[in-house]
Amino acid sequence: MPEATVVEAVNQALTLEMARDERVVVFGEDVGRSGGVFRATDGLYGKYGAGRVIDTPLSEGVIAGASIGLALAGWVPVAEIQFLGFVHNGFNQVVDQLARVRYRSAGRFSAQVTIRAPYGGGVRAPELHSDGFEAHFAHAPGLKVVAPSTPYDIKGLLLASIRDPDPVLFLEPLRGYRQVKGEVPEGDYVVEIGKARIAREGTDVTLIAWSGAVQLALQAAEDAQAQGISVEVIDLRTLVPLDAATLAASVTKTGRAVVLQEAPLTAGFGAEVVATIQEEAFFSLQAPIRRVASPDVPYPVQMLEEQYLPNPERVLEAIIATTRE
Amino acid sequence: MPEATVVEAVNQALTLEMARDERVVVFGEDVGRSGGVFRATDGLYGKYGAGRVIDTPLSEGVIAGASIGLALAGWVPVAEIQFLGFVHNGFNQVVDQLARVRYRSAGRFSAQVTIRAPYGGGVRAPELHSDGFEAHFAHAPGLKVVAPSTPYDIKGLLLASIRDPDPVLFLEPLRGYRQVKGEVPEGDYVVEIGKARIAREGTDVTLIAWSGAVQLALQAAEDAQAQGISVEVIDLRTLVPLDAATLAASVTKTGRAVVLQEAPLTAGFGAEVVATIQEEAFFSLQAPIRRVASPDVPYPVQMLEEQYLPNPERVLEAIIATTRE
Amino acid sequence: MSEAAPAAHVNLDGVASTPMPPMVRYLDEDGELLVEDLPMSDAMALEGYRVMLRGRRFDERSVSLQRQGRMVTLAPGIGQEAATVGAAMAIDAKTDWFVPQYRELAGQLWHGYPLRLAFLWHVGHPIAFQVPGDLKMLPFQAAIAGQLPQAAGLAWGLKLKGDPGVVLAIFGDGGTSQGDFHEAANLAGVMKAPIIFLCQNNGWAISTSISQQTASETLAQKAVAYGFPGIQCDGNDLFAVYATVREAANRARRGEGPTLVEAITYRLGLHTTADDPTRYEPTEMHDLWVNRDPLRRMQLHLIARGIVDKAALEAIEDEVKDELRVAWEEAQKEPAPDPAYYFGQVHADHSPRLQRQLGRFAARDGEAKRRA
Amino acid sequence: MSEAAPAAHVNLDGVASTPMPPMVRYLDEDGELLVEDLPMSDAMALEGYRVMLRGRRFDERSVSLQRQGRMVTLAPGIGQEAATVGAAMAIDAKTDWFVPQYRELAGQLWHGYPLRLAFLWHVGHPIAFQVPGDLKMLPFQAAIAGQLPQAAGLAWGLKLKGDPGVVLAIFGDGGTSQGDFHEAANLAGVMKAPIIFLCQNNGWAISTSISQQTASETLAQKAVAYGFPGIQCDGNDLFAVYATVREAANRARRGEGPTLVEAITYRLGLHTTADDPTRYEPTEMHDLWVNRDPLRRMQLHLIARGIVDKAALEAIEDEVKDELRVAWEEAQKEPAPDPAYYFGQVHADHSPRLQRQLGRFAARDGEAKRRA
Ligand SMILES: Cc1ncc(C[n+]2csc(CCOP(=O)(O)OP(=O)(O)O)c2C)c(N)n1
Ligand SMILES: Cc1ncc(C[n+]2csc(CCOP(=O)(O)OP(=O)(O)O)c2C)c(N)n1
Ligand SMILES: [Mg+2]
Ligand SMILES: [Mg+2]
Repeated sequence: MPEATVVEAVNQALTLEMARDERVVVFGEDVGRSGGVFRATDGLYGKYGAGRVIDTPLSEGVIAGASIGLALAGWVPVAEIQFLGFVHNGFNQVVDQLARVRYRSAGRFSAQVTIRAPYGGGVRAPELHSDGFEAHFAHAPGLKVVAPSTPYDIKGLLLASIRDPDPVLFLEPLRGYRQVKGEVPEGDYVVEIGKARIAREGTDVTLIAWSGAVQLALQAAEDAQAQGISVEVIDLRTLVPLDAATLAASVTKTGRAVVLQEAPLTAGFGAEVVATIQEEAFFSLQAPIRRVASPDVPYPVQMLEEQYLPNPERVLEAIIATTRE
Repeated sequence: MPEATVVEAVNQALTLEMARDERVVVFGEDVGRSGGVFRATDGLYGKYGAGRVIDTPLSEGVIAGASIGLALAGWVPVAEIQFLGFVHNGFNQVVDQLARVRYRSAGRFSAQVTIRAPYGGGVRAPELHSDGFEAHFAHAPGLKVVAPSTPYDIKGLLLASIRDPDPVLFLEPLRGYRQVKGEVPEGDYVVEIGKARIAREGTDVTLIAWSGAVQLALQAAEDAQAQGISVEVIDLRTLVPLDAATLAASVTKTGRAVVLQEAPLTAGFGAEVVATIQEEAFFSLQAPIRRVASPDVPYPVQMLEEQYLPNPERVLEAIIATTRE
Repeated sequence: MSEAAPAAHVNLDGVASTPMPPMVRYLDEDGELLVEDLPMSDAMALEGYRVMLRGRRFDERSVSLQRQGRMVTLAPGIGQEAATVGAAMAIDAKTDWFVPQYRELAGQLWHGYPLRLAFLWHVGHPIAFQVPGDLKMLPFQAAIAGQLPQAAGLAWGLKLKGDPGVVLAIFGDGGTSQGDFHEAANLAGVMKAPIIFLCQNNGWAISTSISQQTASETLAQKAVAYGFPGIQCDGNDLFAVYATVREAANRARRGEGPTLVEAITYRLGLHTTADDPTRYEPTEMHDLWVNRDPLRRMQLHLIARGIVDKAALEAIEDEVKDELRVAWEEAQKEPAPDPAYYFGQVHADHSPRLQRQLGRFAARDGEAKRRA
Repeated sequence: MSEAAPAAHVNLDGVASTPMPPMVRYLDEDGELLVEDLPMSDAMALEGYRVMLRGRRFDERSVSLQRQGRMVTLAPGIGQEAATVGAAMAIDAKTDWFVPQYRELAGQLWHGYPLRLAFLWHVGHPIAFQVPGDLKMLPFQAAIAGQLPQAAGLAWGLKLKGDPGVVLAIFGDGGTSQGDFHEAANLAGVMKAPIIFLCQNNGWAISTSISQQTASETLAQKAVAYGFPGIQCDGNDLFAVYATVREAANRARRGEGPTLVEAITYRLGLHTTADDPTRYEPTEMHDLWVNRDPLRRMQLHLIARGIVDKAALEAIEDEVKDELRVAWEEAQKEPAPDPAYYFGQVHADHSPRLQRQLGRFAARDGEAKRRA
């Protein structure tokens, strides 16, 4: 199978779906002629033209909001937000409008909309470009939140997201954009939304991560193995709806869990993962579920990134600690 | 001691602090001559004049954003957002700007700002007016989130919030605005931010709630007592920073916990409470911590409110279930 | 860089404003024609009047039912019927979309929204938001200006499709202060989207007066910021609103892009039934506008021109009263909403967690089928 | 309701635009004076030139260091030095505030921001955001237009205090599309806040051209929406920018409220060091603007007027080179940031949880003291 990076996988999915479904329109800041600041939409403008690959004014609110109207008009909008943090500028449009089209209209209307946004730290981006805000969108009923880590899943889940009849926030790991490579089938395939993936099997501790942090989790699992601890790594792939069954099955087996989250600790999505696991598998748990996260401070500028983000040592520490309890 | 409703307690705190500290300015939509749609600022315009009690244009973004500038100019801004849900229109200004003034400037600047917002369901308000969005703000480092339930705490914590050198989102329970009465000292006093309150002592189950849901929790505790279950009710009062010590002490004693949250379940603030409790008191826990919340759908229009919101029966059910595990 | 001005000193005189076309008016305050040619037939004028009346009486009825505790907090459109009905009349319900805020019911009735559902809206029934059939209308919008980005997107989408439809998006004076208004208007300008931004300037955003809302001399001139025309019309003059919006719709259909129409009107009633205007509204101001009541103006006009007589007006009153009675009766027959059904509308498919949550509500027999 | 227009039909001609004052210019492209009287002394002009050069050479140096992997992604202001320095010169650093976006470094240098910190900004050191001493300047702002609501609030707050200060808030053409711009400008208009909204129209928002950004003919005319004046000036002409902003500052100080100044300029360099303009920028356009380089124009002017000769210009180059060398050396001496200190700046007081989290980072001796 041919290999691709994450951003190439995104590009493949978009290219394929625009060919397959003429209703798909791609728009956002700088997605057109320039192909997006990360080149995720590279080549689309040339292939599908200015009518379907459209640069918008610099306004996340109207990108999100207009996507609803485009959907109502019969299009299948795939909007790019340049960096997830900037969706905050259109938070009301995403949470109070886009996510509620079907619900507000009691089913009369729906919004088959995908909002793609790269996010996450570790790439020495300026302030506000790296923040891990997924939790804000996980608490927005009506919105699905997909956050895969591998090129394979990126392509398959992006295709599934675009075809999903309801709005999906599709999070792409900035850190993996050009670094993470993997096998990606050339043709059409979908990965089901709402299903986690066992990224590595193990028996002693379940380690849960998503998006850019999965690589880190695998690294930590490797380190733990060297110390004789067998770690099962779960790549959530979808945050909402959360695959509670896979979590429960794994923790029932291991009895221990560590949740890894890049975002600041408090009220991050990791809390939901913890709450769900202890609801579903409490009597298997032999130790408190630990969270490894960034401290409760905003994402710092570049020189402090490394200290800020969870690192393999901290994850390993938590893994070891949980096995000692 | 004289009695007051929640909204009267708010008004007392504002009146008192405007007299005590000439730097305090109150502004927002309709807070001036009309005294606010809930009359929380009633009388202030007459007492302190158009220079310190100011109607703004209809824009939550600039209300939140301008509060930073006012603080930099030496004022102590107390902004009113008419309903919490509408802060989403200025979410970027709250989360990415207001919350980060001190951090971004590495301590050079700070924003002694209070944003007051009524919120929560059960008052038959139109769509979007009742949503419980506290979790979005709990995951915004730099911001404190205060959500008291009683008139006494409202006044004492509002005074503490206005005097806090950093931004505070001060949530007022819509449901309790005119219904919940309680003793409120006339003069100046503060309640410390970051400290939960044991609203009712008990030995079998710890029931955690905040804001408008505390009344419901007390009701359920009463019902449980009738069934021979002794419930300790914790009123969080502050969500961020969370009083983990009080939670841990109670659960260490009871061994069981139920978290009550008005918002939809997934990724609500209840998840953080669960995660924290199991981190702090895992080995005392005899059963999974249960969450009682609204379903994962947006707040409905009025005729469905009752079915949507947690009710005493559901809380009681959870209490009973947890004691049986 | 514009090459026009080779050199100049700073001159800021008079550039805070902009020359505007005169406000469009056809009728004076007593319904006298100010211009010769009318923009619509007498039959249409009469029909417009009827729908204005329907809106007025509906609002009055609703406020009274609300006072009896039988309705939720509601926002009557009393005094603004010419603005919303005139606008609705100027578009084509078969091709064009009506995107409301929450104070446009009279216009929505013209566009095809049924009275029965309007009553159900005010009792807080979710079915009112399920715009019926294939009526081209979005649901009521509680968030000020929240509907505008989607309206702009819809218009843009229609244009991209080659669809002949245009979008009529309505909002209030307060709405112009929101970023959503700005971003939507700017996008629509860039995309030359077929949309009419109709701002009902009713003088107030709750208690906030227009001069506290913006320093802009008119709201219409805000269009200058987006490169499309803005124009004021007398919002209490059915003909003026109709003519203005029709011209805007024609422009849109010709591919000339958006227009901002500022309809100058006044909220004669309460902001909502929870409001107390005596706290902020000068009585003289209220009285002034009572005299400009669009319904009265239209009555005087129709009578003066001999289109109806008093008896005919009475008959229309009776017919409207009857319609309202029937609609309210029908509305009351609507079963209480089934939570399993309505909560289930959050997604097309239900995750296991959602299924479990909805399991609490035993789905009522037939509800799903009835609604589908 | 305006009483002026008793009756009118719909006339939408020409109302999408507005008559604007001519663009302010003093110098032609080769530095020739187009008007007689200069707005500043020769000494000041020379000093302005020096700071423009400092900004230019700093940016060039930074791009080169970035290419060597020694700096983070950065956004040079090459080509825009007249706009930012001219504006900074027109306000008073003792009383007035400078609120930047991220492409105004040259102007910030004039206002008092040290070169050493500028270098530290580009190596990603948080100390660069700790605006030093009591310099009246906000930190760099990564969110487009995010600084504008706070700038408006600051100006409003100064006015409420009776403080003589005015606020210079800078942003780009792309920034005009954000709701934050709209809401801030509208508030400032209503409050008659002493603020200058300086929009650097540099033709591009990354790859998005101005015609894709807005259908508005000029950005200056957007001020019409807020009831205050807007004016264009040649942003590559130090005198023009200075004179325009000075007049705006005078208005502000006189209590006449905000002004929107559109400085027409051009980004001669990259959007950021991660950008590849060849993907979107027509070469002719670039070449056109190379000829309008504000630095070259100023050099030609200074020489033509006999204020400096070539040798003097060389000397200034050398001085600036030296300053840069010293500043970069000093910057490199800055110790790596202490996480315990900088993370701790999130709140004045630390909750037990935060304390525990920060406990991971052993506080470095003296860091807190040194920075306090
Ligand atoms: C975004 C948002 N902020 C605040 C409110 C609360 N609110 C409801 S109506 C209203 C005033 C609206 O004024 P305007 O736009 O002029 O419309 P009108 O009510 O006069 O028709 C306000 C502030 C809201 N619904 N939405
Ligand atoms: C709110 C927001 N959205 C998107 C971005 C990503 N971004 C960074 S710079 C830029 C273009 C800005 O253009 P302009 O305002 O004209 O300023 P310039 O870079 O030309 O100086 C964009 C889209 C951002 N920083 N902030
Ligand atoms: Mg209004
Ligand atoms: Mg630009």
